[in-house]
Amino acid sequence: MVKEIERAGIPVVHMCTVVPISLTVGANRIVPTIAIPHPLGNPALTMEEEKAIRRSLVERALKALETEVTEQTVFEK
Amino acid sequence: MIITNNDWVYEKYKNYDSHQVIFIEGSYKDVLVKTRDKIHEGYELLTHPLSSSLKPNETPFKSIIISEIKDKLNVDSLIIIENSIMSWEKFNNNKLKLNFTQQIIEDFKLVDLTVLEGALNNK
Amino acid sequence: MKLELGYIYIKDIQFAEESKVENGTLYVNKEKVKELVLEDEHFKSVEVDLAKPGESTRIMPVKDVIEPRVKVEGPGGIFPGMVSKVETVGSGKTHVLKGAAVVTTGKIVAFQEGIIDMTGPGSEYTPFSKLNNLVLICEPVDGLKQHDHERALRFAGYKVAVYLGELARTLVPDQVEVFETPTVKEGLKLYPELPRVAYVLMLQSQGLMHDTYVYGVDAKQTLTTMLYPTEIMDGAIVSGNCVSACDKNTTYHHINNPVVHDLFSEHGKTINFVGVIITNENVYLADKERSSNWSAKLAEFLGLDGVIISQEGFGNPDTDLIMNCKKIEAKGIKTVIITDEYAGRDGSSQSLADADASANAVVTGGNANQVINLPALEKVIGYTSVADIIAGGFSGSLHEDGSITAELQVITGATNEMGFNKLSAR
Amino acid sequence: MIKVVQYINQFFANVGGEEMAHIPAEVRTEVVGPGLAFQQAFKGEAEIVATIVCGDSYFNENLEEAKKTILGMVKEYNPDLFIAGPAFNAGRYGVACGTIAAAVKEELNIPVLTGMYKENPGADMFKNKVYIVSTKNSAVGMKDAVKKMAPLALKLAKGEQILSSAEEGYMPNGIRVNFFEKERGSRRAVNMLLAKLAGKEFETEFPMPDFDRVAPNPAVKDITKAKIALVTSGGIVPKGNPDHIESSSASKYGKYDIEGVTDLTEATYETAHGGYDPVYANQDSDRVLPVDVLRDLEKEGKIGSLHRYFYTTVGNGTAVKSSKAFAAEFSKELLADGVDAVILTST
Repeated sequence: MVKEIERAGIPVVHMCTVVPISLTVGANRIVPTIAIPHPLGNPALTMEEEKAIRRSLVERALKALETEVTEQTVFEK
Repeated sequence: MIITNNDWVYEKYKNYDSHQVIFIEGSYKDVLVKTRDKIHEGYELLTHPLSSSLKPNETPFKSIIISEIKDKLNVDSLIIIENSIMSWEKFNNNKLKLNFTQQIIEDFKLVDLTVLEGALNNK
Repeated sequence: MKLELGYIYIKDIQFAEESKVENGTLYVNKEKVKELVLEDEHFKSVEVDLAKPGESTRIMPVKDVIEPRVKVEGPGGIFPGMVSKVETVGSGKTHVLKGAAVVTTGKIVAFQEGIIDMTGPGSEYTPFSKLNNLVLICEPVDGLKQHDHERALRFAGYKVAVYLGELARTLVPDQVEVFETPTVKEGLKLYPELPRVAYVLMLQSQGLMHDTYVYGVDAKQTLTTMLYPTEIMDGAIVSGNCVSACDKNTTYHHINNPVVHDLFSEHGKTINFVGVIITNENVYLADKERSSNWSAKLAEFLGLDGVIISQEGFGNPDTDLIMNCKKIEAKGIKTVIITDEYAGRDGSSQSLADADASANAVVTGGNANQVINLPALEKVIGYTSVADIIAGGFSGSLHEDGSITAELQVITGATNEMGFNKLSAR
Repeated sequence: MIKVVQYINQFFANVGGEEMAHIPAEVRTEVVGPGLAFQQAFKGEAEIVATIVCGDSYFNENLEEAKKTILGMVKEYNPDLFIAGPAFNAGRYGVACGTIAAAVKEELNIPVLTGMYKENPGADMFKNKVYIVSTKNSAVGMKDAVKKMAPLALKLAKGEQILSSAEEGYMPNGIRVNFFEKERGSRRAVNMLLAKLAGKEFETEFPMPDFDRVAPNPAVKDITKAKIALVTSGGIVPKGNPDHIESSSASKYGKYDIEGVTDLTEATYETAHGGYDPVYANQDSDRVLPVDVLRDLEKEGKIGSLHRYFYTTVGNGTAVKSSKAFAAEFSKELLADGVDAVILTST
């Protein structure tokens, strides 16, 4: 799916838990997330803490979109 | 940990200290789904969830071994379980009518049990 | 290691007072064969029947097919570790009753498949319709456990095949073929320019009815290892696998391994055929990892340029196949894999349970889900009740007139993954 | 006699090259261009009753109208078979052939056949929808193309069984069909290995699922001006799953308006995905689709805007096949809606 969006000419960042699968399906900008049933959350935390984490991950995704890449790149930080 | 819908396996291993046994009152698919959720929690798959040569729409029974303890998500386990569920769905799209005699049911339980025993004895 | 195979061509099979081979006809003393089988106390009775090419005959459920051979010169005997001593075989001379086979049938478990039609559309899909078959229908004693039944039936087949093979001992072969594998050192000297090629033979090894034996050892307890190709021709590998009729490797397939033969035909010309790496297909994922690691390691160690990998069965062995392929390719060694497909009855589903981009050279034995109509035949050898069970659920249906609509997977050897057949799919 | 209608472009109708690519569709009742060769190859079994000629630019720039007009023209002749092209390596012509052939098949229920070079973009787009014969890359291969297309065309028109792609010469269309090769599998494996070792071309009998790569697009210049769209394979849908998206192997994707939505709550959204434990996503769907955070960022001017619609599928990480087609479709919409970048979330 990520490949088709990229193929259409739209820059895309893939936020996903399982980076190796993301690499296999051909994502170029990858942001690793928390866990499969809740990639952008963590039920162990309070709602505020959770949202803060979510925000930092989304900001990392935006940064990835602003970054020129030439090959598959994982944005760990 | 053994996840199974085969009561023969459950009866045989339920009192072993070395293995926890989760009995699923349900189908092969239910065993796969339970295994998948466990893998998502961080358990590692130890035996392959697909039978060999017995197609998923033939045998109604399945026992799968996963790790006793959880760690971080095991990607190989995840890929294998997802492929296995897809494969199960593919075969069940073919929708064959099944009318098992007691003998066939017992033979399927036996084969599942012996494959599992073979795997455990080989450890 | 050098082996001379002497073929005695069998064009007919008949019952007679005396077992012998004369003018291409295999004469069999039925009583002698029965006696041999009944030596095993696990059987209470046995029927022996014949099935020849073109006859209106259906055999089912087939457990194994075995070619009669005899060791004429050189160490050991046929089926070492099983019915002969554990001597390393594969050298000297072996005689073959080409065109004949022993077929064992039996209802070890209630859901067994395996049909050989000697005529009609089904016969085009199985290589065994072209053979003169001696069929054993063995009745176990009451209450015999499936494990013991399987083993007894397996040995009945070997014993009868060896008995028939013995008839060829003093005959003059119609044709002789020589197969020779040099040592690693000699091979490098003889063929310095030729690419070094080996064959990675995957063996089914999962448990009851899904087993293979190498010199008598259950393959699931083996580590990946090497054989000279000619060892296989003397029966070093035998089948204890009775499920999945279409893509199991019978003992006949092993002993006549087509990849071994076709690699030999190029040996010394376009390639240097170094040997056979045998590796198992176990249930434990750690075993799969270890075995495929070892295949790749041996391939590297042998300094190979290319390998052909053949599979047995479907389902979790797809994972072994892809692991072998991926790991060997990662060593810079080129691979071709042989498999078959389960693409659904309409051919539109994903064929394999695993995949990898490095598997870019695939030979397929066809789609085992394709539906075929098998007309009623005049005679059924074996257990007719099995037709009801095949019909009852798994793969097809039995019609009132005795005809069967079924998926190709019920036919013995139909989509063989050693590449025994011409069937393919696109 | 089998009645055939053929579709060709301005070039093959001898109207002209690129300078005439603007001409709208017209019908000729005489046999034109490649039709002559086809007519001959049909050996009296079939007859081309009409040829539709259309400029490549016209077709592609006036897609809906052109399709409608041409379908009308075809219908009028009520043929037993529709042939488009062959288009060889002409990209727009190939896409036109595929488009119109697929439309005739679907809407008029008439058997269709087209032909083109394997790298023609129309091939990938339509080979799973209509039979496309693989041709050479230029019109020099016309004779060869006709030789392959004519017999298959007749079979299609007569409703005969179509054999495997390898036997009939059409491009593999994802439907696996058995057939007997000339050599046994082991020999084919040896031949394939010899070719692979020698670095020669070889053809796998079973192509692995798509592992191709797409080069990354340039970065977004100014994210504070960019319109960002959210897409998820995590199956987030409005509560109650109004479109009844299936939990796995879904036959459709969802497109949902989030105008004015600032937070996904337990009462308003949930997951339709059957591939993971849904408890957490059902409690708070922002855990899969971060609408709340993006609204904040939008308000703060950290992004230009959040696109009005989000798209959702239930794809597993590894199930690429069906989601591929969905994504190809909605990506066109995203592009048309002026979306600058996509955040795709997966579980």
